[in-house]
Formats: sequence, C-alpha cells, structure tokens
Amino acid sequence: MDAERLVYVDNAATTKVSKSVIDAMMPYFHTHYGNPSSELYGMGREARVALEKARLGISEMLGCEPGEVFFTSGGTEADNWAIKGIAESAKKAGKGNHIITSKIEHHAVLHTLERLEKQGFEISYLDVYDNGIVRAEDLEKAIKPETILVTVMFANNEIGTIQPIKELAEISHKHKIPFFTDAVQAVGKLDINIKELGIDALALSGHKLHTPKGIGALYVRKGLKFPNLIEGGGQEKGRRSGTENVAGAVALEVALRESLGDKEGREKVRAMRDYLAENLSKIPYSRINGDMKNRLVENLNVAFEFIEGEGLIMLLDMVGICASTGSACSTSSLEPSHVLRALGLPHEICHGSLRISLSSENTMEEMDYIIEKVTWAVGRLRSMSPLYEKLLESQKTEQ
Amino acid sequence: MDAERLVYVDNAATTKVSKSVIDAMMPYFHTHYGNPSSELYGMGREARVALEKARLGISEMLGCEPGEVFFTSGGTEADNWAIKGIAESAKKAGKGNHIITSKIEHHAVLHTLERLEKQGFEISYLDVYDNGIVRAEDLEKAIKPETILVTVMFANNEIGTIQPIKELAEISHKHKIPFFTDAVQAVGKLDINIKELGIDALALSGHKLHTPKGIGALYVRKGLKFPNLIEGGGQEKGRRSGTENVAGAVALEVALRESLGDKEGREKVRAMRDYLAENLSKIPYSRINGDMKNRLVENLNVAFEFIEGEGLIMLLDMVGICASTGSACSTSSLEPSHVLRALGLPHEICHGSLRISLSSENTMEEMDYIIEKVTWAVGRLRSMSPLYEKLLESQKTEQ
Amino acid sequence: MYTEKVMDHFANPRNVGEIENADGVGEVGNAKCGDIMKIYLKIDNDVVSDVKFKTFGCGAAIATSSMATELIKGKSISEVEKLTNKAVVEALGGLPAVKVHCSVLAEEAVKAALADYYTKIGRDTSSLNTCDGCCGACGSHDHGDH
Amino acid sequence: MYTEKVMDHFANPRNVGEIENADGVGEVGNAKCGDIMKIYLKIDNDVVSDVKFKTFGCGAAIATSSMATELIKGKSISEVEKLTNKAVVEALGGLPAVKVHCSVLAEEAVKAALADYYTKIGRDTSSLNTCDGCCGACGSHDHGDH
Ligand SMILES: Cc1ncc(COP(=O)(O)O)c(C=O)c1O
Ligand SMILES: Cc1ncc(COP(=O)(O)O)c(C=O)c1O
Repeated sequence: MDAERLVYVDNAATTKVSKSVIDAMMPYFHTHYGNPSSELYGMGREARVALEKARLGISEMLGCEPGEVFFTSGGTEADNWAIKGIAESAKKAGKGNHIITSKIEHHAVLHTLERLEKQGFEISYLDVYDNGIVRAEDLEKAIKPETILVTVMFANNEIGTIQPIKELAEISHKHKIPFFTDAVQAVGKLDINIKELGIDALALSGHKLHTPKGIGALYVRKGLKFPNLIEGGGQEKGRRSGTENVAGAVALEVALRESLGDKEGREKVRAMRDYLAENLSKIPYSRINGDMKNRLVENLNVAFEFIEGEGLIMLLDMVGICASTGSACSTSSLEPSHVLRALGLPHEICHGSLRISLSSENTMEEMDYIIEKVTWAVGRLRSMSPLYEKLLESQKTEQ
Repeated sequence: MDAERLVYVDNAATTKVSKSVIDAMMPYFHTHYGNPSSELYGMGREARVALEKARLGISEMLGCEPGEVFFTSGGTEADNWAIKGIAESAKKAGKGNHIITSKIEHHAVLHTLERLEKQGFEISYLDVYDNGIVRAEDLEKAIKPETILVTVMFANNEIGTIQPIKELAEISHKHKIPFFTDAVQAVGKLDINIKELGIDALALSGHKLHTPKGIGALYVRKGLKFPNLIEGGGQEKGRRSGTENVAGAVALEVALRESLGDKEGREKVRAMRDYLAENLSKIPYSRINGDMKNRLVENLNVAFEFIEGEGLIMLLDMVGICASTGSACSTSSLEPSHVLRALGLPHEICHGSLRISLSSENTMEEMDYIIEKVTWAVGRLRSMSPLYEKLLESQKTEQ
Repeated sequence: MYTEKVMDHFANPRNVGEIENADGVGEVGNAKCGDIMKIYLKIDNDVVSDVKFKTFGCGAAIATSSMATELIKGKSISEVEKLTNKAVVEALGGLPAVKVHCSVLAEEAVKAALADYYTKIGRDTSSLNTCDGCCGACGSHDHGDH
Repeated sequence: MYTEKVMDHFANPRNVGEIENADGVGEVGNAKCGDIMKIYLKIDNDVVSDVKFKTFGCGAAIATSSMATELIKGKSISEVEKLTNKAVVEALGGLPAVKVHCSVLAEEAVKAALADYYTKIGRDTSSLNTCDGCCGACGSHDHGDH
C-alpha cells in the first residue's frame, strides 16, 4: 500500500477547487461581501458589478447574451428548472404532453422526467446503440404532434460520449419544439457556441470545472418563457430568486475561462487518456465502453470481465487512486448503470466497469501508476472470482 | 466625505464571511474536495463525514434530529420547497386549499404563495397591528376546515419583530395543520429549540450568519412527507438532489455555532442598538417602527418624516455607512415596504424609513458616527424637502 | 445603477432652495407616491433669471430636479416650454428604467411653475399641457420614451 | 460506509481459494445480479476442518464470504447449520442496509455447500432450507432483520 500517494481521477464526479478560483472568490467573502441587491451603497454595487461581470464573461464564452444566463445552485437545479418549466408552460398553454430524451441522461434529467410522467407526460427515450450516441434520424422519427420538449445531454458523464447537438437542435426547431441540453459535462471541455448550435436552454455546473460545489447556471434563449422553480425577492431578473451567490458566480467565470483557455492542458489530457486506454486494454477480457472518437478527452470507461467494480474501486482506494464505477454495488439500486445497459452490455460486464476522468493536473507518471495498480487489482479480484475460475477451467477442457 | 471609513450595518441583508468560517471551508476546497456520494474512496468519505458532521452539529443546535435537516442553496429555496411541497401534497391528498400566513413575510414566502394562489389556493394574511406582531387568537379565527398550512416567519427582516411561534404552532397542531416558519432572520440570533416549539418545518440561510451566499437548510419534522422541489441523483436522502455543497454545510455549522455561542456579542449588539435607538429618536419627527421588546437585538428601524429613504441611504453611502430602507424608491415596485404598510403607517412615513442591522463586529464608536451622520443626512434632506418647508411654515403661522 | 452625472447632481444639487416672491411656483407629485417637486422661477423679460427647487424624493428625483433647473436657468420661456423629460434624462447620462418617472416629474414641475407664472400674468397656459399628478400612479397620459 | 472489520476482511480476505476434492461445494447468486459466492468445505468427523471461498461481488460480498468462512472453520456441522446472516453482519460490526443481502448470500452459500455434502453422503437436507437465488432479486423468502 502506498498510503501517501493520492491520484485523483474522478473529475467527472467533482473537482478540486483551483487556487486561482479561490483567489478570485476570496474578496467576495471578506471585502466586497455586500448583497448585489443593495445597490444604493458601494459594497452592494461592487457585488452587483462582480456578478454582472461574471455573467457577461460566461455569456461571451458560451456565445449568448448576458441576459440569457441565470445563475443556479448547480446543474441539478438548472435541469429541474428548465424541464419542469418548459413542461409546465406547455401544459398551461394546452399544448402536448410528449417529451423526447435519451436513454443515457443524468438522473437530474431522468428523475425529473419520471416526476413529469406521473403528472401525465409521456416520455420517449432515444436509443444510443453500442457506441453511446443518439442518432438524429431517431429523433426525427420520435417526434409527434404532442412533442413539447427535446432534452438530450451534451456529453455523457459515465462514458464521455458527445451527442450530435446541432443536428438534434435543428430537427427540434424544424418542428418548433424547444431543445434543452444538460451540458454539465461538456461546458468548459468543448468549444460550445450556443447561438451557432441553436440551443434553447442549457444547464451547466461549476464543480465539474474546479469551482466549489453549489454554483451552476441555466442559459435560456431570449424569448423562451417558462415558470420559475424558485420564487422570491426577484433576483436574476425575477426568474431565480434568492440572494445571489456572488463568489460562486465569480468562481464560475474564472474556472470556465481557465478551462477553455487551456488548450495545452486538453491535449495533455487527451494524450494521457489515450495512453491509459491503450494500456488498460492490454488487460485480457477488458473492453472500452462508448465511442472513442466522439468522446470527451477526459473520459475513459473500461469494463473488466469476471470482476465487480466496487471491489476494484476499493482496492484502488487502498493505493490512493480515486476513480469510479457504474457497478450496481456502488449505488443503492442494485442495478448497474443505466448508461452501460443502454449500450446493450450484459449486466455482468456493466458490473466490472471502471470510469477514469482526468484533469490537466494529472500527470503521465500517474497514468503509469494507474495502469500498474489497475492491473494488480483486476488480477487480484479475478483470483478470487468463481467466474474467472470457470473460465480457466473451460479453457483447460478446451485444450 | 470620509471615503476611507466603512461602517457596515446592513447585516440583515447579508454579512461578511468570518475568518473562522473561511478557514473551516478551505480544506473542502483544496484537500477534501471529493464528492460525498463517492464513498468508495477516502476523499469521498472525508467529504461525507464532514457533511454529516455539519448536519449533526446543526441539528443539535436547533434541537432536532440530523435526519431532519436537509441542505439547500439558501433561505429562498427552503421557503419554496416547504410551501410548494406541503401545498402539493395536500392537493394530491384531496385536502383543502387554504393557507394562512402573515402580512409581513419575506417575498420568498409571499411570492411563493402568490404562485399557489394562481393555482387555486386561497391565502389569508394575518394582521400584525401597529407593533408588527401577529396575534395568536387571530390565527385561531382564521383557521378553516380547508386550512392545510400555517406559515408565519420567526423574526421579521425589516423591523426585527419576533412572532409568537410556540403559540402559533400549538394552535396549528390543535387543528392538525402543519406549521412552517421562515426563520432566516432568527436562526443563530435566538435560542431556538425546534422540538420544544413544535415546528414542523423551518427554513434557514447561512449568509445572514457570516457564511458565503448559497447555503441554507430546511428542517422537516420526521414523518412529514412532501414532494421534492429538485429531483436527481438522490442526495439528501433522496429529498434534495444535486452534488452537496460540502464547504457550505461546514460553513453553516461553524457560523451557527459561533453565532449562538457569542452571548457577549449579543449583549454588546443590544447595547449598541439601544444606544442608537435612543439617540436617533432625538431627531425630531422620527419614530421607531415595530415593537421594541419582542425584537431581534440586531435590528433598528426608524422613520424620519418629510424625507425619502433612498436619498438617505445614498448620503450615508457617501460617508461610508451601509444601511437600508423600506422606501419605494429602493425597489422597482414604486410601493413602499409591505412590512411598514402592514404596521398601518402612512406611505409618506414608510418612505422615510432607515433599517440598521448590526453584527457583533460593529463598535460603539461606529454608533456615534452613525448618529452624527444620520442626523446630518436627515437635516440635509429636510432642508431640500418641500414637505419640511410646509411644516416650518405652518409652525410659523401657528406662533 | 446611477450614472456619475446623477450621483453628482444628487450629492451636489444645483439651485436648491426657495425664491421669495417668485414669479412662478409649481409643485407636482404627492407624498404618498414618494416624490414631490417644487420649482420656483424668477422671470425677467421672458427669461428665467433665477430658479430654485425643493424636492422630497429619491436620489433620482433630486438629481432630475437639479438638472432641470440647470437646463432652464437663463433660458427664454419659449425654450423652457420645450423642456422634455428626455432632455433631462439625456443630460444626466441616463436613468434606470424605474426612475424615468422622476424625469417626467421634473418636466411637470417646471411646466407647473411656468403655468403659475402665465396664470399670474394672464397668459394662456394651454400650450403647457401640465399635470400635477403622481406620475408613477396616474397612468393617464403618455410622456413617451419611458 | 463500511466498518473497519468489513474493510479488513475485504483487504485481507481469509480463506480465499479452492479445495480440490472438497467434501461439499456450494455456489449461490448470479452474475447478472453482481454477486456469486462459492464455498468449498472439507469435513472431517462432522467438523469443518477446512473452508475456502471464491466470490464475484462487491466489497461487502467479499468481506461477508471471508467472515462466514471464519465463523464456520473448525465448527461442527450442527453449529454451521445454525449460521445466520445476522451473525455474519454482527461479526463484521454491521453492514449498510443495501449490503445486508450480501450476508444473506454468504449464509446461503455455506448452507448450499453443506447441502452438497449432505447429498453426497445421503443425509437429509431439509433442515437447511437452502436457496441458490439471486437474493437481492428473488424476494421469495424472508431472512429476517434485513
Ligand atoms: C426573512 C427572510 N426570508 C428569506 C430570505 C431569503 O434567504 P436567501 O437570501 O438565503 O435566499 C431572507 C433574506 O434574503 C429573509 O430575510
Ligand atoms: C451530466 C450531468 N448532469 C447533471 C449533473 C448534476 O450537477 P450538480 O451536481 O451540479 O447538481 C451532473 C453531475 O453531478 C452531471 O454529470
């Protein structure tokens, strides 16, 4: 055991707050701590200016107007707000009750849709085939006169696959249906120009980009109106009440700028990920889940047969590696990840999955360490596995 | 002008993040930054432990169970969740549609109720008389067979008056109606034992207690079930999804502990507030709004006749004093504060109101400075005021 | 939220005060609405030789009064007749939307003072189209652009 | 989430392996559910003289298998018959609620191995009340306390 060592490769779960982000937030904790609604005195105006500067910066980086960016407490709230809001306004307007999504959405979207289902909405789930990518023609086919919303995530959190957002938005618009995307895993990692893509609403979250947890945003295209999720003092142009998280907004802007600006870091991450993919694939009975081309450079998802992911993660933890799995055992549902199952993988393969999600802070040397330790851990679990025993026996018989 | 000087006395709007809170949060930004849901590795467990320790501490200080405390993004979200949730579950259960509240609630409550009103709920507003306090017997009278919720704030944000929560909760329970209280201004400032008071749900917010903006909590009595506001990954026992704001939760616990522990600070604040009240009352044609006994020690609200509050705040800003007003002009509604109007004050008096809300960081010397500068500013505005001119003329005529 | 010009006219309002035996006095707004403006005019040979104001109201109300008095001081009454709230807003470098009504009030106050003068000297006031209402509330006529 | 005991038995599982020509072998669970436990027993004079296990499953599955083998090693088969999942959970200092099914599986695996032994030697297995299901999924019988 190498208790001293710490290799964090679970950046799709959450990230370390970067030093520059902490530095940027700090003045809003102890100096310009005013309430942005208190515009009658300097300290309030300073907070307001910081908030609006952050909004402007974010909107510029995303290719939209500052007035189209609303801060939220995170990705989940943004997902809930957009989906429930659009559904509610369709209901009020006496429009249809049909929503189209994909099979691999985050629970923030899926569970929100399930809630709507109970209220009488009908949900269609687009297939993602074995590569984890939705097909535009399937959306075209799924659209009905009753369809009031298309919501497909930008990039998947487990397998990193990137969806054909532009085509999906175009098809939606052809049918005059608003297109929402949960871009929590994509923002900061891909070059996204909202206007060019024609997105109507988009959710993002800071803590995947090295801000503290508890800040996110919803982009809503100008003119797209839907009810608020949270009522009150009328902040965020009356659309999201609650005293604004000024430091969080500042953090989000800085983190997004750094993430988008670091092209070098992205190439480094890609190289590390590819190196890892190549070497982990050498472990027998392993397979990479999800398309390798249309995929976030940060993400690798490998399944190892005959073992179960929870044990793998626990062994890796013992040697200081923080990673995650889509195994059933890591959840309370006893069902393996819906994302891996959507790829058509049998349950037993889903159980043995390992997700590694990198950041530019990781090093090539860490990749070697991971390769060594994953190889060790998989071997160790297989040596305990009755399934592996069976495999070996069957091979003996065959010989 | 004394541009160097800064006297922040708008602590009911928001507060400076205290050094100890920053110190307590910091490790969760850059060392134990894991996702509390990632319990399979050490960094995730550390985050989980910190989160649950914070929850336990808060629950102990409030006199409830840790399992009854759910973290939110702030007071507004907590208000929305409790009120909409209780209303929705009553609707589903085919119960009544009547809600009782007070005339002086925060907009987070009032606007949420207005939204429900549009959905068919009927809202009764309890009077607060000229002292700003609800009468228990009025609640008794207002209750109908259709009443499904009583929501009365613990302490008011503008005038600091404290409501008879225990009696209100008792009456509600006698009629088997859940009692919710927006305690955003009360928590940390009053000794609150939820179980003794018999409250069913209670909202609080960190940034009024020297945490960063963007963290709050909702207490929900065990057994009281209502729909979620935010669905997703199943955090907070499945009741409030979204990656938990670990640093925020830690901050909330520390801030609450410090606030409740600082009895000395509270007495100092009371002395400063009383000194201020005595001296500002010496300004002719001034009056204190709201009961002086059942009132937060932090709060002072004075109205000065013949002037308008916005100008007063702006003049105070010029000499480095940060305070607030319930004047119409400080809002976009062109209506003066609904709280001051609920006291039965004529509009013209509401317009001239000044709210000072102290923290234990303030000093007696600052109080003298405030007295001097408020006296100056009121005098200056009156010298420009045609209303004051009229008064002086009428006095001349009388003599 | 306020421009530097607004802040300057609020912090250092020009022409505050009264004029004894003014030639025209106009007062508009009411205390309930939170704004009252009173304008005193001294007029010599159809020129505003002096102007003073008193205002009960917010920062914008004080700044617009101050700016309005500056705009008409030394001007002929035919020029004063043409004063618009828009001119006041522009001279201040803009006002937040919710404060535009203050500029309307300033225009009205000037016109009311002028009307008072016209009435005193027996001139027709119909060219002035005055109002003494509480502008945020009356909603009875449109002042354009706000 | 896991106790130190669980972590210890996961990190250093006791009695991993196979026994060639075991007297009893039991396998329960299935890969789809994510848990398979296989227990090998060596029985001498009605006493478990040796026991080994192989487990495909989560940390708790491995730890409960390990603990179950420890609990029965050297015990008489009549004692082994009385092994309960509760005893395994207690010996581990507790398990998270969602993991209690692993302890049930461990109990079942031991019983299945014993049943195999009984069948081989022609003894009645009805006292064992075995099952080879996927416990999280079957829902067909109650193991109490979980
Ligand atoms: C009484 C009261 N309720 C609710 C709120 C809203 O809290 P938050 O700003 O945390 O959303 C506030 C303060 O803004 C308040 O004073
Ligand atoms: C794709 C996706 N959507 C939504 C979320 C939820 O975001 P948050 O944790 O900020 O609520 C996450 C991460 O947790 C995610 O990966």
